[in-house]
Amino acid sequence: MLKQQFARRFLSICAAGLRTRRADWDRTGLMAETETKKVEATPAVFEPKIVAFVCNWCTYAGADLAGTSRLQYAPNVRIVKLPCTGRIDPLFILKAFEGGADAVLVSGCHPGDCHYTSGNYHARRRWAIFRRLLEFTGIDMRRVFFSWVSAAEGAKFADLINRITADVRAAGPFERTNPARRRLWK
Amino acid sequence: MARVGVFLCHCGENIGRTVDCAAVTAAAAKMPGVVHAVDYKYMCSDPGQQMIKQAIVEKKLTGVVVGACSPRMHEPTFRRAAAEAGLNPFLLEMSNLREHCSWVHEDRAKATEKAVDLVRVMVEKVKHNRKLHSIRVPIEPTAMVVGGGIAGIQAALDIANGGKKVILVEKSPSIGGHMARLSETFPTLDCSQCILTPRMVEVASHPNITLMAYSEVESVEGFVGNFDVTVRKKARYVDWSKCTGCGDCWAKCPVKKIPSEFDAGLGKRTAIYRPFPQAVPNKPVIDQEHCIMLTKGKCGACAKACQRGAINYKDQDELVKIKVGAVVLATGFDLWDHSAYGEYGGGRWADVIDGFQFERLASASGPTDGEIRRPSDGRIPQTVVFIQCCGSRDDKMGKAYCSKICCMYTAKHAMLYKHKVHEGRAVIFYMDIRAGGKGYEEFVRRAIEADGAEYVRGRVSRIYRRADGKLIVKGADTLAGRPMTVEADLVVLADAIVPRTGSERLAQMFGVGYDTDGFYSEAHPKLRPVETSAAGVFLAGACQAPKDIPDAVSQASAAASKVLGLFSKPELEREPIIARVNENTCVHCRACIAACPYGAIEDFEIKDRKGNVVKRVARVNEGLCQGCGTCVAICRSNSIDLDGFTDEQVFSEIVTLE
Amino acid sequence: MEMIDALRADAAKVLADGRAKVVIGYQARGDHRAPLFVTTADRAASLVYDDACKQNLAVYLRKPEVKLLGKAAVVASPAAMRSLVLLMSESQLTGDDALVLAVGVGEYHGVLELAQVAPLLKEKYAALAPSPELLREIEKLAAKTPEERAAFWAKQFAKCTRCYACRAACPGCYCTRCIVEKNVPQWISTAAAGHGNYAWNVIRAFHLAGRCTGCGACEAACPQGIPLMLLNVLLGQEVEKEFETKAGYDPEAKPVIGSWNPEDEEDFIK
Amino acid sequence: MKTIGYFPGCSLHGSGRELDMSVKALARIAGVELKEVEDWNCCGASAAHNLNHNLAVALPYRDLALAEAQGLTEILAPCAACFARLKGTHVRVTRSPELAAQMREITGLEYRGTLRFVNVIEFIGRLIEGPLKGKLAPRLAGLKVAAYYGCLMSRGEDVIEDEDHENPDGMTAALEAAGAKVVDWNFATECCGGGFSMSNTDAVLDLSHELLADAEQAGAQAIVTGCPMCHSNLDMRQLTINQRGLGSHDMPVLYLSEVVGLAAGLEPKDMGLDRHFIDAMRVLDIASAAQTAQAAAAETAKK
Repeated sequence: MLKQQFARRFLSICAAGLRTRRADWDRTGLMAETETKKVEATPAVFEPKIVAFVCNWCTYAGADLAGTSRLQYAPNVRIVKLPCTGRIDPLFILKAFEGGADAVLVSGCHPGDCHYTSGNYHARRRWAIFRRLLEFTGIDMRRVFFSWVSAAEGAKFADLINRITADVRAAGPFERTNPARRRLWK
Repeated sequence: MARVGVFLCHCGENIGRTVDCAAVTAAAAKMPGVVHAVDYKYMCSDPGQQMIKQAIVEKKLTGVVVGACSPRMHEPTFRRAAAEAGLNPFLLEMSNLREHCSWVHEDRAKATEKAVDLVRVMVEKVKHNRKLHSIRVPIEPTAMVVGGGIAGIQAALDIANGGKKVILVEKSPSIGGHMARLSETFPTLDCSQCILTPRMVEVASHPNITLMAYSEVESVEGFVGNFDVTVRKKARYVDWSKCTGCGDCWAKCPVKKIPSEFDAGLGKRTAIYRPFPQAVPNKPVIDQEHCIMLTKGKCGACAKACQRGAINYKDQDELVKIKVGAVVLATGFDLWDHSAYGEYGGGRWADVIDGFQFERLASASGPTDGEIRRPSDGRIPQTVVFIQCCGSRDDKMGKAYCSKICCMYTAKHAMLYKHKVHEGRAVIFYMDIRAGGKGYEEFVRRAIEADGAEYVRGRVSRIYRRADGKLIVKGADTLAGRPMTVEADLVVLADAIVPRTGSERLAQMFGVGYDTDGFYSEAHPKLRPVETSAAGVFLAGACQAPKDIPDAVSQASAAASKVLGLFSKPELEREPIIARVNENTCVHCRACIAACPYGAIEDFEIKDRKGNVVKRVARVNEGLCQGCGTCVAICRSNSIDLDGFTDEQVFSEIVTLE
Repeated sequence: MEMIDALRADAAKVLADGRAKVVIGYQARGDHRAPLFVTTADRAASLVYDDACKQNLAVYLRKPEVKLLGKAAVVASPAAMRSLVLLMSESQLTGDDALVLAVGVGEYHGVLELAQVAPLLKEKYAALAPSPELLREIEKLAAKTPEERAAFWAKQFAKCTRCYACRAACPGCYCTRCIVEKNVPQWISTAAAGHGNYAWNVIRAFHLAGRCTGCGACEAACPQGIPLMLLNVLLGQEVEKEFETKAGYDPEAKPVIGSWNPEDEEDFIK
Repeated sequence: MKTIGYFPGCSLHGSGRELDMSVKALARIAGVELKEVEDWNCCGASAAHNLNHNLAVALPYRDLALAEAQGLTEILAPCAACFARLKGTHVRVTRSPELAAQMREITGLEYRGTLRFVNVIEFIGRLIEGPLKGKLAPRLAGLKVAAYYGCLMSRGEDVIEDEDHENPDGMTAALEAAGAKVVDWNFATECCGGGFSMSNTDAVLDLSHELLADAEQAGAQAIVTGCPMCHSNLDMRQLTINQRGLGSHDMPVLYLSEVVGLAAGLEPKDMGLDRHFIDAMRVLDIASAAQTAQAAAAETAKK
């Protein structure tokens, strides 16, 4: 039974292989196609408010490059510039959420590129832990973004902002479900 | 009360086209604390700067926000203007309305709205800015050069000729480095020792240079302008102040069969030795590993021979602490050990040699007096195969990089061989010929055309040693597309250039970065090629990357000019963006000390008047702190803050964005 | 000899020998166990030790008023001993600052110098782990949606009166000026409600990430019954998994937040 | 190691029968049960990998899946080519989930990647460290042998692990335990021409000739190999090489398992030693002659 099945498949593969001459895995059509998931933007007028904490040397400069390259991106992000991702205290994120940010972005130099040699490594470890804590206490991880953007990645910065803005717009206002949100005095 | 002035720039049309500058100005004027808001076509122009200066004086501004281009562009310009008007430059901030707004958004309403936000945030920040003053650090105008090869020699001479004191530290008994071992140099074929030894003598006799041969850096403390370097002067067992370098001692030494490092193991030396006849200093040391007196307590032949009584078997290492203001690292390179190449014999065959061994064979002062004789039986080889890229450009061997100098020295080797053995064959297996440099391509062409070197493009897959002693070299000629076998008498491998052993430890001591191959990292690959991430530490020569002599010398001179530039003022001025500890609330958990990438945070003991320790805290060393702020975010009690990016400033920015 | 007798004998002995000026242990107050500061050998008989002893007495070694009494010998469970090692790694305790009356699991290890604590822990108590119920609880909560978790914690944190008993009970919370008391700028609202409670409880847990030794004293101290150990253990597990380290075993350990490894997790950074 | 899966492949039923016989004989006296993988098929080494890559993976994948389903954990594949195909396939499918999925689909079988693979060198190494320890006599003392690994026993960094690919020495311990002296020669990892055995015989003759010549020059009296392709090339082609006038070779070529079998006291005929093209039975005679000569020399020296 197995052998029959095997033989059948074997023949079809042989045929496929011969058709494409040098068996090219992708073209035999046997590889599972990865489907790209499309995020549909809601037509609502909701404009998300996104606070970005970026380092001076890579991501801020990357954003400058997006500017000098005239790359267009969504106007929803407000940048807070720090010298290094190492300077970004978890309190900053809490404060931004407390103030009603719909999402927060933290971005700095790629590993190995830190202007201060290792500030971003410190930051990476800090966020690895802190994001678990945020997640566990009810902050939706679709509201917190981390990215490495170098001074040369103007296009990546523009794409990142567009992607985040679209994602957050799709997710809707954070107001209702944000556990860190200040509510008493507003 | 804060009195903030807001100055908005149209940048011609660049900002004005998408941002309604008048509207932003109107909004800014209403922001709390803003007493003055104007817009202008070109704020960075002379009249624009005049507007700012005038307003600072007339409106008694306590803070300024300029909404214009990126601060990376014009922050220094505007801060200088503010300073000229008497306002502390750190009380000026910029909103990036061009790169971060007008150039990247099309919707005028939304861009204007964002621009207002960007200005508002900076207005709130600047209200919390404090006056900062550049940090001044005194400079000790003495330089240390580590490594006495050609790069170190050049750097030391340039600094010394510039009128500053230099300490030259060399770990072997003589300066001269690898260059002293070379026979001739490409592309001119002038004799290496003839051009080098006068420089070595100059070092020895220069009034501004203190030569510390047979010494190594032991530890480093301090920072730019104020390094405290501890140098280990290794025991020489010879009192150099008495020694005349006459040579009676080594003539009498009974241990004569030690492979000479200088001759790449092809020659022999005694246990009391100077590395080579032109050594500087021209004085011997005793190799304690091989000396019978030092290992077994019997002999004393050299002491008996020495008429000056300079031999001292009880000599010991000595640690010397030296204060220097700048350091040039010129530790050079080693050749990679090709025994990892099993297919080339794995280091088993005497007649498969490296480039330095060939240099010594070709050198008039070498073990064969300049005759090319192969190590195994001393015969003159009739066919020599040279294999380039041995280790280099070979990821499997962990060295992806090009060693840069091998193409040239292999061409030189082939040429030297053909000059000495006219009938002989020189076959060179290469991957590419990289002869970029003045006169280099011509040199290679000469080797091929005038001297008949046979260049074969391809790799060697295997070397056998036949019973008759021939080395059978099997390779591929990829241009002809066929396998190729050469029966050779001698094979010379162009081994990869690797950093000196121990260079990583030295880098760690000085806080200098190094790449995965161990080469020292420059501060910027293009614009700061001789600086390092450690302020006041500069690079020269092959410790940074493989380099030939002209490149090493150029970089050494560049490093020297950096040192002289640093020493041109008695004090160093630094941007005051540094961390500060609140010693009242610090509990000395030491997390910041562990985290600081620069080792800039130190333990500090607060004492009462009687000298009793009341409290231990962390303290920032202003000379070392680079202002990243990593410590600030790590401090649980927020007992550290970063000037220029204080908690208050960042807090006000975030809160303003609500 | 019963364990408690040995403990009392040792307590009396260190006081009589003058090796310690005060023994910090537990006394019985009905069903409740309270700390007891014994300064004379004859009172050592009042010491008790049993499962009801929830407080982590290591916390007292950092209190100025206790320091005034002179060198202390502290009764410590394995978790409390881990706290001692943590304090050593953070330069809050040094070699001869205290003695330890080491109470293990089902056995008593006698009087130890501080330097002997870490070797004992590594040998006998390396596998100390949170209770399976707690881990199941965390797993259950983690499986919920963010909204459900937010609602769960909103309910819990709403109870917080900001008495800071959790902080006072924790040996790791030794800052003399806690971040919550910093008011320029005021990062965390001190009002016992809403966002302030969220920020306080989150930051308290974060400040103990890689440092919590799992003693549970904070949760035991909370008059409102907020399940603080869910947060502490979550982060402890995370740190152990990602950075392969557990708090309170190595007196030379580098701070988890304050050190790094080039191979650290970063798949969340795009 | 009480039981181990056994994958004979086509060679061991054909030209490499001596390998099969000697390995089985050794296993028998060592008390190791060889459990042949049931319903095995071609490992894909023959022509498959030149014809179709999918097929060349699918064939051994089926063998792996079957062996795993039969509860085996380790597979001894004495044939070097089978070993390389099986282990190579294991490495590829465990590294690439896409390939694994594809193979699952093609064969309809699941391979979870739990198998470990043993070639003849490792197998014998384990025997002499384990059940045969102290049971080998240096019966071949005085015999000089060239240890020949060829490509399949030395190369492929994921297939041949724990071995210096350029200068392998995995056979040395076993050969020395049998008393043989391993000569230092150049061609231990060179190609015998195996892949072209049928299609380009001339190339095989040249390559094998060079190899034999170097072994002779190094003083070897026999060549020892673990690979049935190498064996058949070297053993079978010597006469043709001589006929073509390339040389006059007369070099016995033995399997490692045969050498160790001799040392363990097995009957030469039980291992097929009499089936070789070049008389291999003589190695014992060469050894005993050398031993006698040495004893005589020692005697003279004493006097």
